[in-house]
Amino acid sequence: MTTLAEELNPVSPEKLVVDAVSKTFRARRSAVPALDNVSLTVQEGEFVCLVGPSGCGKSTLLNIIAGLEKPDSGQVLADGKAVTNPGRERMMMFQESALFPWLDVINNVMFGLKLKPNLNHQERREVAEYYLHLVGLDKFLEANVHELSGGMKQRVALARALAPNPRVLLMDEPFAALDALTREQLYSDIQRIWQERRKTIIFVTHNVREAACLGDRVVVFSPHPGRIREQFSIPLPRPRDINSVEVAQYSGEIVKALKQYLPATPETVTANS
Amino acid sequence: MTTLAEELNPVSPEKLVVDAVSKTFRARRSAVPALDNVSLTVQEGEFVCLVGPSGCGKSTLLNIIAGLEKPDSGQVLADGKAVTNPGRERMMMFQESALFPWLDVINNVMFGLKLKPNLNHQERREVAEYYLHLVGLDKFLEANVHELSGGMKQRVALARALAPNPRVLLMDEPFAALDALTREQLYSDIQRIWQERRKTIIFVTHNVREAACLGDRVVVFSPHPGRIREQFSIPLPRPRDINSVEVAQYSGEIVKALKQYLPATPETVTANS
Amino acid sequence: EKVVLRVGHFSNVTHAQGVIGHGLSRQGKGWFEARLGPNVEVQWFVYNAGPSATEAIFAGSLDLTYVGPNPAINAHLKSRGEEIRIVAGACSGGAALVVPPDGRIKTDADFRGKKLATPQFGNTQDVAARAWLQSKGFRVRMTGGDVLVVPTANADQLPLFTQGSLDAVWTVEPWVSRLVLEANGKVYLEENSLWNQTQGKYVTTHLVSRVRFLNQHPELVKQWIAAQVELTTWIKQHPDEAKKLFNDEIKVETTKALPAPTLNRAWEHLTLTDDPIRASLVKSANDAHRIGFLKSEPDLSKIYRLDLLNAVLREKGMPEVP
Amino acid sequence: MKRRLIAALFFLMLLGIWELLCRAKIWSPVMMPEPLAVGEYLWESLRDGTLGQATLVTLRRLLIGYLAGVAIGLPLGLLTARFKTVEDTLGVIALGLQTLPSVCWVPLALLWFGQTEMAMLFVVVMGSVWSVVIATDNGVRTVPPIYARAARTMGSRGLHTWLKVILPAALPFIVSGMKQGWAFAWRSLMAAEIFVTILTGFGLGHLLHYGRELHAMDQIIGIMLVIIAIGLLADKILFSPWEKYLHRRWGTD
Amino acid sequence: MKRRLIAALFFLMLLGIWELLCRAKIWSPVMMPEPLAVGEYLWESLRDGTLGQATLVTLRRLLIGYLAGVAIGLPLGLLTARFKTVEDTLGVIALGLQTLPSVCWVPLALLWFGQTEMAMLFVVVMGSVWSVVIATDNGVRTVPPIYARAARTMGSRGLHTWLKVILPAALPFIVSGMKQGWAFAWRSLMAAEIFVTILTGFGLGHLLHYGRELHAMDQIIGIMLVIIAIGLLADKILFSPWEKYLHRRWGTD
Ligand SMILES: Nc1ncnc2c1ncn2[C@@H]1O[C@H](COP(=O)(O)OP(=O)(O)OP(=O)(O)O)[C@@H](O)[C@H]1O
Ligand SMILES: Nc1ncnc2c1ncn2[C@@H]1O[C@H](COP(=O)(O)OP(=O)(O)OP(=O)(O)O)[C@@H](O)[C@H]1O
Ligand SMILES: [Mg+2]
Ligand SMILES: [Mg+2]
Repeated sequence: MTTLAEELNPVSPEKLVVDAVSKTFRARRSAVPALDNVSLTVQEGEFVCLVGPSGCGKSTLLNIIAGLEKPDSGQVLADGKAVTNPGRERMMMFQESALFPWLDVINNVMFGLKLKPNLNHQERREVAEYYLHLVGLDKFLEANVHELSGGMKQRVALARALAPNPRVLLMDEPFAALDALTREQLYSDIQRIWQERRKTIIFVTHNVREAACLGDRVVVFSPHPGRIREQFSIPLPRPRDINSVEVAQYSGEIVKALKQYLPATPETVTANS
Repeated sequence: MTTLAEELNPVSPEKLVVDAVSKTFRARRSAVPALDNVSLTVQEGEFVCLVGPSGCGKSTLLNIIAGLEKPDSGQVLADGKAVTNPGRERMMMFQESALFPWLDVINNVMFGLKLKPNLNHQERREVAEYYLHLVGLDKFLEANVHELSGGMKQRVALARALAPNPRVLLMDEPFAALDALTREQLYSDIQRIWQERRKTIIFVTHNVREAACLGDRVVVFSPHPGRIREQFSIPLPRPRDINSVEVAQYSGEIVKALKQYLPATPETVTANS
Repeated sequence: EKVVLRVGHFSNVTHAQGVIGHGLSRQGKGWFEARLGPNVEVQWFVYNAGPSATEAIFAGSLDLTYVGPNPAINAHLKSRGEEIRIVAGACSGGAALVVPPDGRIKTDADFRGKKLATPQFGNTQDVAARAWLQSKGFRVRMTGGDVLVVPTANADQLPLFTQGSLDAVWTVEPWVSRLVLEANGKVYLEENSLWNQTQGKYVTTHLVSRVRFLNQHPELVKQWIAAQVELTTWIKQHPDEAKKLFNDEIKVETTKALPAPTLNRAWEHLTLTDDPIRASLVKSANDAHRIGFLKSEPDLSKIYRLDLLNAVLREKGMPEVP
Repeated sequence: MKRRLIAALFFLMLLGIWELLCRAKIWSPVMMPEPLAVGEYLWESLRDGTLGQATLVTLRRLLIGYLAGVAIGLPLGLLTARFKTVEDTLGVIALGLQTLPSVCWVPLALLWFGQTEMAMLFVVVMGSVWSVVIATDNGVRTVPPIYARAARTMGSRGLHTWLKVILPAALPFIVSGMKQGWAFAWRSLMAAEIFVTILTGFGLGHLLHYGRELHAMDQIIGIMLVIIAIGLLADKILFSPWEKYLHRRWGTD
Repeated sequence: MKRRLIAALFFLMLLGIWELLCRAKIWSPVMMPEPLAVGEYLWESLRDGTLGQATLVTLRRLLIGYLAGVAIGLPLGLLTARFKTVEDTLGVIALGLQTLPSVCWVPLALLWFGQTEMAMLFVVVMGSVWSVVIATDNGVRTVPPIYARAARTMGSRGLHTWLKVILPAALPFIVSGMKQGWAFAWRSLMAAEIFVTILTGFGLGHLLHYGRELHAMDQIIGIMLVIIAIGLLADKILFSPWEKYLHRRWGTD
């Protein structure tokens, strides 16, 4: 049996390998090649950001890593084992919060915990409260989802994703629908939590500045079909400020690279929106 | 009979006088003093911005000027005549677009025109098309409201407000719900249109940078009860860029003044959100 | 100017004068029309239950109708004596209590806890059945009691009786005959055995008139009564022709003629009469009051207007009615 | 394509089993007619005009009563939304009568109007009017006040505002109320026709009733099929276009 | 306070005028009873137990039939939403039968089950089940797929997803479908009771019918009032709490 202490402790090293994954969506008449022979290795505890214009297959790749979709060819290895199904070790966060409106905040966070064996109700509640505290929402345990602001919703979603203590966090544009101010607060929150809980994070975004601010590494995609084009290391110290000159410099570099691959549609990726 | 040419031409000089207006909202138990002895004079063709924290009575003042509400004491003079009812000479634009979802774009713009006598259907349509062209929406005459983005909606609302050729445009935080990029485009649009069509504009906002960028004059309100505290002239040349250093300097000054009047709640007004 | 006379009846043997009159009108050989003259147009309406007919009288959409005694009493009392008058009789007898052949009911005591069907809530047989049950010492309420009286449409009674869902049926011709002939029912009690004070006669059908119409056109009503008296006599003299006329019209109205044995048996158990048999009506009303259908002591002082009938009978040299 | 095929196959099989059960006398003909008998009945009654006439009678009653109901309900709903006094009086009555199954009006209607067309119309009106009143009231109340204010600044006043702003803005609610009113009116008319003989014409309900009286199962099932068809058609013809229009305009769904 | 007063005054006046019109013989007592007579009838029939018993009989029929309808409809709705084949077959049947006024089942029910409790239950079930099927199906289809995906990443599978995610997410639709089913069931039960004698017990509909047979206007109006009261109460007791809960949770309205 896992004890409460174990449950809240950091976990053993591990890494993700995406190995020559391809995926084409076939409709009645058309076939959209979403990913073409994509390979990527993520180290234990690494914070990797994927940027690229709309439709370049970022979400598709994340879904495949999560096990929500199957690749046409290639495979994803987590800890050396092939991923075939979604699992608690790899939690996903979506652009819309996907919180369950029929549950209050704490029960949303406890949803995943209830599916974890070896924990009694009291322990589950404690874990949930711990993570809600981590995201700064101690006061809203019993609130209804619709009573929360957009930023608070994504905080709850983050707590819900963290609660089952996954090794990998897959985040699909989690902050895209928020306003600039709220977003900035969440940048520092996510950096703080990442440092405290040592997760491996794959973070998808449109926003290059965001990627440069958060990632250890930024992976640039190009569309039709989705391919990895370039990778940038961002060796800046943390916590980083999105408005800092250093971040702006890196993001400038990345934007330059991006523009190479998409001469036609410059407005889809913006350096700072 | 007004001809189409006259309809689209600039109008004779005119000004607005707000004379010692007070207004208190009385509910069953409580009484909220919204405006206390507010006086303000606006020149023909002037662009005046009202800034102040939430609840300082900006919307109330605008409603009174529009004739949608009655002051408890004092009066509003338009062209020397007392305002008692809403009228086509003073058009209002709201934060939410207030477009009618049961009409398409062009019919929304024509709604006000249909209430104007002395125009036949063909002329009305031409006027509506002219203004939709002015805001850059020629391609969306027959679109449904829900098919437009937030920025496009406010453009249509602007065209609708301009179409009956009012002398005064009252704008109540028209861009507050938009994202930064869209907002910036609209700043230049509104400046261009203001210069082309020579309207008198009263523009309410939370955003001091926005006020400094748009206004000839910025009027600072303080709440409980709503009072005018200070006025700033912004003698910068147009078109102005919201990211320019000069605008930033003026807005810094205004923020400083604002902070004097509201020590307790600094987050309600931001220099740049 | 033509006067329109709207007349109602049921598709039932107990309304033989109405059915045959309607049939003759349909064939263009109008019995009543011939006797009312060219200025009168007769419109026939077919009802399937007393209340619908009296409703039509209330609503002013019907002038004369053949109807059973209790709906007439009810309508008279509920309208405080202002809407309808009985102007003649039409039919007597024909009601009986029928039980299944399986012998589940042998004596009066066997009715306890059983289901007894009547054609309609508060109609003549319903009142008679409840009154009889009470006289046998059973406690009977409107919707419960020692014996459950279930008002069930005649058409439903037959299948339910055949299935054995009903333990007894108190109904009227031709249904008594159908129960006996088609479902092997046994007549437990002929209702005329209960009417000693009127020599076994009791009213089954009346002719009823709307008060306002009666006041406007008394002469017309009198002519109608005269025609009916002649028709009654004719029917009695020509039973076979009458039965054929009757059955032809029934076939038109209900799409199905009565089988000959049923019609014959039913015909024998009925007496067509122009006498409204006042004494039996009074007793029915008192029974209805005793059982609780009528809240107050029934006041029937104004329900009859028999001077027209008696005038007709006088003119024809027939005995007048009380 | 493949889905359609499977569905068609399923329904054919259903018919087959039904016919078989009847043929094998497992289902007695007084309990269930053969499918062929139903078809025959429908064909016969179509040919001799019974069916067509009954359908016409029923539809005329329904349409007239329903249109009257909507014509009465709409202004009443606007009144309850506009005036507090009307809301407190008529609105309360509407709420109560809305929960009253309109078939309960049948006995009263018969007493008041006799077995006439008016009685039927009354029942249909009572079935539809309250749903329309309540939906209109509700719709008008949910109209964002900003629409009316925007219209006022553009010079709209009084009746113009009601007709050109409030009413169209409340339309989605009104249409769904009208749909409910239709469903209730249709149901109560059927109930009334099945159980009450109306001297001025036989409707579909009467045919259904006579089917029972004659134990003609083919007629019962046949008429039920016709009633289903009419219900589906009414939906397609009366409400689908409106709803599609609203969805397209409002962008709901 | 003032509004209540005006409303109360209005209703008192209404009663007063009604009483006056009756007293002055402008309204005949066969067309409209005096209000006092209605009160008297209600009091009398309450005292002698007729009213109480009839209410019980009706409510028992309604509740049992309705619960059966929901219990059958819910899983069927889930099935039609889950399996294309069920959608193409059962779903089509549900759509058709939903438009069929359930009172049309009365003749069939009487032939199949006789004048028994089963016939009434059958009609009530037919009244409620299709609304529930369609609302459930519709509700499940509108559940944003992201809920199910989020649940899957948290380890939810199969039945757990259906019970803990799909069903609660579809609840607002299901409840409104249940409400519609209730309205239809209530209406068809009343229709059936008014027009058909059931050998196993007299319900409110029967009392209404007997009121007509006896021309007892006080009874007719009295029973109608009782039916309205029950309708309002049912709404308050059965659905209001659910709807309030949903509004609070979902933040709708
Ligand atoms: N379920 C699906 N069926 C068919 N095509 C799909 C499906 N999901 C995605 N696609 C297509 O695959 C391509 C990649 O989609 P994906 O959602 O992964 O892009 P993305 O990079 O996440 O874009 P965005 O930034 O807009 O979210 C797109 O062209 C999209 O249209
Ligand atoms: N209709 C009303 N009834 C009662 N109080 C009102 C009403 N409208 C406004 N108030 C109150 O009057 C005060 C001024 O309101 P107003 O809307 O004019 O402020 P504002 O400056 O526009 O604020 P914001 O920036 O939030 O729009 C507030 O305290 C508000 O609560
Ligand atoms: Mg995506
Ligand atoms: Mg405001």
